[in-house]
Amino acid sequence: MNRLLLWFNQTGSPPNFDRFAARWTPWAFAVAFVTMAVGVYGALYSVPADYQQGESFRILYIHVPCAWMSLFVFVVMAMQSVIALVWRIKICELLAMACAPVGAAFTLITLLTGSIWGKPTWGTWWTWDPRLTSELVLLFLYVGVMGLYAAIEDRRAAARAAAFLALVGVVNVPIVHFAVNWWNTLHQGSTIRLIGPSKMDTSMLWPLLFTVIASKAWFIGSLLQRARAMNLEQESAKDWAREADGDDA
Amino acid sequence: MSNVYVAASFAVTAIILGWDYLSPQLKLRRVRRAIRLRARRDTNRKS
Amino acid sequence: MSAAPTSPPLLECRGLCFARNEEPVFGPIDLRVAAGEALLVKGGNGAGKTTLLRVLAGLLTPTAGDVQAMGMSVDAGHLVRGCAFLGHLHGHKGDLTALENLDFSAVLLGANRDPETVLAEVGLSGHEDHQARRLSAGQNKRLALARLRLSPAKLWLLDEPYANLDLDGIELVNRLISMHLDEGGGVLLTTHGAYAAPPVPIRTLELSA
Amino acid sequence: MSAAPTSPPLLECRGLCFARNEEPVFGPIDLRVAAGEALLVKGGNGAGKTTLLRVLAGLLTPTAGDVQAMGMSVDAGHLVRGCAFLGHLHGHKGDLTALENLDFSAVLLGANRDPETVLAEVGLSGHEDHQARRLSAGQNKRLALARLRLSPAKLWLLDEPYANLDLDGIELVNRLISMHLDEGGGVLLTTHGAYAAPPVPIRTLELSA
Amino acid sequence: MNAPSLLALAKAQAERDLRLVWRRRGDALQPLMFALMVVALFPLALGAEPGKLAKIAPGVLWVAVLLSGLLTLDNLFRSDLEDGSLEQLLLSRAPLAWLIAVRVAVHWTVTALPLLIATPLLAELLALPHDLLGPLLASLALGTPLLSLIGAVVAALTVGIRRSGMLLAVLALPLYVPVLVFGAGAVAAASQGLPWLGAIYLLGAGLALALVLAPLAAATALRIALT
Amino acid sequence: MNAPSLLALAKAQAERDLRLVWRRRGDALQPLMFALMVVALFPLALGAEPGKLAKIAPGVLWVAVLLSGLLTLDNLFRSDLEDGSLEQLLLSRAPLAWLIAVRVAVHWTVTALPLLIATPLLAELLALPHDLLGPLLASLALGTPLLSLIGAVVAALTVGIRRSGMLLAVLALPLYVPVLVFGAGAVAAASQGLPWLGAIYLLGAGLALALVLAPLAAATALRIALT
Ligand code: HEM
Ligand SMILES: Nc1ncnc2c1ncn2[C@@H]1O[C@H](COP(=O)(O)OP(=O)(O)OP(=O)(O)O)[C@@H](O)[C@H]1O
Ligand SMILES: Nc1ncnc2c1ncn2[C@@H]1O[C@H](COP(=O)(O)OP(=O)(O)OP(=O)(O)O)[C@@H](O)[C@H]1O
Ligand SMILES: [Mg+2]
Ligand SMILES: [Mg+2]
Repeated sequence: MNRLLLWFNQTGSPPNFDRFAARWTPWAFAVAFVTMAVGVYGALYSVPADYQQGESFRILYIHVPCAWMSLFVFVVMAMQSVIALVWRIKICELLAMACAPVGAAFTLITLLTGSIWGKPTWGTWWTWDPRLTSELVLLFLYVGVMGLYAAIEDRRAAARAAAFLALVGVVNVPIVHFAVNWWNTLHQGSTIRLIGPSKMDTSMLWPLLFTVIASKAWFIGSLLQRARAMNLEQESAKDWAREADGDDA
Repeated sequence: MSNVYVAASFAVTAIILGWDYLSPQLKLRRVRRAIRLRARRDTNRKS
Repeated sequence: MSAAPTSPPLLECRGLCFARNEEPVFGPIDLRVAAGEALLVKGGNGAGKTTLLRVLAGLLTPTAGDVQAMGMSVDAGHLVRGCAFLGHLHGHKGDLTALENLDFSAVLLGANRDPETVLAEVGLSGHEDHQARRLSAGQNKRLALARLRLSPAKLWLLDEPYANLDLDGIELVNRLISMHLDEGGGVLLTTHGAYAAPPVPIRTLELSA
Repeated sequence: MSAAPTSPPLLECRGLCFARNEEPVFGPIDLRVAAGEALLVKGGNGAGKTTLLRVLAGLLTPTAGDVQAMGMSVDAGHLVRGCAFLGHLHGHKGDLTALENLDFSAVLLGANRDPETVLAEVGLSGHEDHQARRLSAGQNKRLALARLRLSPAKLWLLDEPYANLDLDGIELVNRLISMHLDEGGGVLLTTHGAYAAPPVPIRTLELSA
Repeated sequence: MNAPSLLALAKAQAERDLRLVWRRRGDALQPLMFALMVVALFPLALGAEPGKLAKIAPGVLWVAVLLSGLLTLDNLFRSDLEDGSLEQLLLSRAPLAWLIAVRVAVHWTVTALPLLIATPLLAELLALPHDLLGPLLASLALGTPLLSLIGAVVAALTVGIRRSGMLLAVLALPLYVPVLVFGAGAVAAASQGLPWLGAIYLLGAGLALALVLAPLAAATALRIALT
Repeated sequence: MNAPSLLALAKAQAERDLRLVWRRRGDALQPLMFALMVVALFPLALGAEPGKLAKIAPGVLWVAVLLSGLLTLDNLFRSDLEDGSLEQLLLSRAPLAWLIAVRVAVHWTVTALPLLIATPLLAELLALPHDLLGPLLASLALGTPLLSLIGAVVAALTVGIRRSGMLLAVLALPLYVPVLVFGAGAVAAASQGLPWLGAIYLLGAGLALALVLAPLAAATALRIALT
């Protein structure tokens, strides 16, 4: 265990992380942009309109991946938080905190595209149904984590306090996910499976596959980028930061 | 007509992701400038 | 003094550094307080005395180095539980009377002295039933000193115990410290060096801004 | 000193008494501070120095007697507007930087000195851009002293100006007071007498608890 | 002892207050978040039926705005008291009422204006009929500054009391009632197709009056509270 | 260094906290006053029609209780932080979670219990049908301690932040939502003649869980916030 920790601390040391992030961020975004382009093309032009919902069903191709990400990112944040709290690894604190704004962005997209989609299909922008409500609560939780992190002066203490909140808040994730099963709601139940038999036709499924990959790659890119900026800001007095800055400035 | 909804949601997504992409880059640039200014001040003080 | 020189140190730290958001506040410090010893930390305004004391108590996490207090290592999760700490804040409720405050501290600390006599010792007799909020700056300080006297702790961490006290009060602090050392306790105290130092054999640590 | 002895007193009071809920805090006091004069109020902890100062500034209403400041009488509705007051609280915002705090004070007080030079005078150069909250106890005190220097007020009311300051800081307070007296101002200051008194011709008032 | 001009004073004070807000810009969003959450709590507590919600929407929105304003009120003078700035202000030669007016203006801009801007969104969440948005916005635009001004007087009165958050609420609410009655009343009238401009005019008149009187009253209250 | 017994500690802590409340007994009434006023504001904002009021009564009551609890939360640890008592507590040998549990119990007794007792009165003001009073009281009796316990964790986490009142609200409300949904849901179900005990059982289970976990979590949060 101890050796593992040591290894983690070494490869995860601030200068190493900076190099790592600088190296991989462009790749992650490259993958994201390409798959997104393909996926969006498929969604907008290649797939035929749905016989029930018409054109508006194309919103699915962004709504669903972003909705999945909104939950996934919170889980990642909670896992990083555990590591940050138990082993006090600095990079994990940064990564956990960098998750919050990305996750909040995905949650916001889910909420907005969902309500835009709701207007033509349900006839209203918003209702207080369990899934929508719990997703809104998820946004509040993200905002809360960001707010707490911003409100505390000492960066490391702030990260630990906010990580604790993320841990407490993670109970909301299963609520969002299972809301459609536990209560009867307006919102669609689980219909889509990327692996195995799905209730959706495969010919309509493939753009979704691309946008799902795109959202994952985007998350990685954005996470690295944010964590790198935070890392550099906190270490700005150190020598390596000056040298690293000299390299590409 | 429902194209409006599709366009709106794609636009919203583009805006939010654009913010998500740009804001850390702006922050990185700001941090870099601060580091450089500080380094310059330090060298000035030493010399 | 009365303690055997072989007793384990009450407080020991090696290579202790502290930085606030990457700005170093004090450099690597080694110090040791054994039973029967007092250590005086001296330094001008902003030298980092308060910060050092909070790090030693575990209320701030050091950037490097380690602290051992009463045989246990101190870090963020592990405060120096069972030490007596006197900070810039008094640590008693303004709405309770002097005696009520001490009564609570007595239970919390597991004291074996009587609050009322201790109050008299620090020169607050007659003020037992006054709310702490109504005491003057110096009287409040004396109330905090009474808590020290009450505490069964071996290790005392005192931040500027002399501030706000008149000549009589300074005398009182010195008396308390001597008694504590005689009973085999250890004291670490800070002062900015403008006046007063305890009249006991003492070692000094200089901090500079 | 430089002021003519016939100038009207900056502060004068006769038969001043103050009681809190019928408990007298200080007896009838007569005092006078003329231009170029300093008056040192001495007293142990709880003697009533802080209380006296607040009564003189109009922040507390006396039970008997009257106060005249700069030719106007002071009572509950009429504070001594235009005096410079240094209390136990610093009076600047922790969230603003040292310089921002002084800049605001400069406008508020109608100062005719430059905040930045004054900051340097009190030994805070290099801390201009630090938030006041991040300054240590002594540095905060120095910032409050800077405001005094900025103020065009003739009359200074200072409550324990020496507290929390190191030797250097005490020196600074004394220098500020001498300069102010030379410019024809008047100063009333309190201390519990444990140390330090200004090195100027001074009259003393003893308060006893 | 050259007294600074009123304009220079106002500028310095506004700059200082805005800077303080900026330093804690996280806090500035919080009244908005609070109102959003109160608005969200109601459908959750009532069970959501659009028809039922729409009926209570104007009332809930007004109450949410009022409460969120109420909760920020305590900050108006308290932090200045705690660090001694208020003493310094009282003992300076600057006209107190004028400084208070500036401060209330900044406070309203920072806490109420964002709420006003977000009102259409909040209204949508409560399914407020669209033709009521106009009256709602008008009543809030006139009502919130009035609330801030009245609140300032009460905040000044209670500033000497520690942890007065609740007491402040208890004292301010009775004074807020008329504003609420006319404000929410205007919207309610509009929803029933009745003339609603009368209530708005009344609010306007009240605002004009308060603009002149409230800063003076608050200055007096501050002096009373602190001496 | 004889460690004091848990019981003696609990007694001393409870006595101290109750005494502090007693010294400011005016403050202790304020949550009640606040809830009363929120309840009173609604008829004013909505225009009083008994039928309309009765329908929203359970929701309004729950929201009023929840908000008034929220507003007293900040005091739970803050005043102890400001005068340094909290440092002393952390540095003593006494078990922190246990002291926190005692403190939350006192806090609930002082702020929520009077509300619970006044609920029949408030319900009457909102014309709540009498047969709903039982479910309402049951849901509040189980829900309010749950709210206090959850709130304690958040209050501990934010205690290091000055003027965190609003931030506290923003952090706590999302965690309060499930309690509100089940609590108000039970009453709503009862009003439609549906079975409502299920929600009550869930609240009870949540309370049992929180009774064990929340003090520990709050103690951890306090240590995180203060070191
Ligand atoms: C504001 C409104 C909406 C919100 C907040 C929202 C939220 C969500 C969330 C959180 C998920 C992911 C659930 C999970 O992974 O467990 C999801 C999935 C989904 N949503 Fe929405 N949604 C909204 C509106 C809509 C609308 C209007 C439709 C279409 C009629 C829709 C269709 C879907 C579909 C098909 C899925 C995938 C379900 C699956 O997992 O198979 N959503 N939504
Ligand atoms: N919360 C804080 N955040 C950032 N910097 C701080 C903070 N508190 C203190 N400092 C800085 O750390 C340095 C040491 O402060 P500290 O309070 O330890 O000094 P001190 O030796 O106790 O001085 P004094 O005698 O004036 O009390 C100072 O330069 C101060 O500006
Ligand atoms: N707010 C108050 N209410 C009631 N009594 C008070 C209050 N403040 C101070 N006192 C009492 O008045 C007396 C004088 O207090 P004061 O603060 O003026 O003393 P001081 O001379 O400034 O002492 P120190 O040197 O300790 O600051 C004290 O005995 C104190 O107990
Ligand atoms: Mg200090
Ligand atoms: Mg005093």
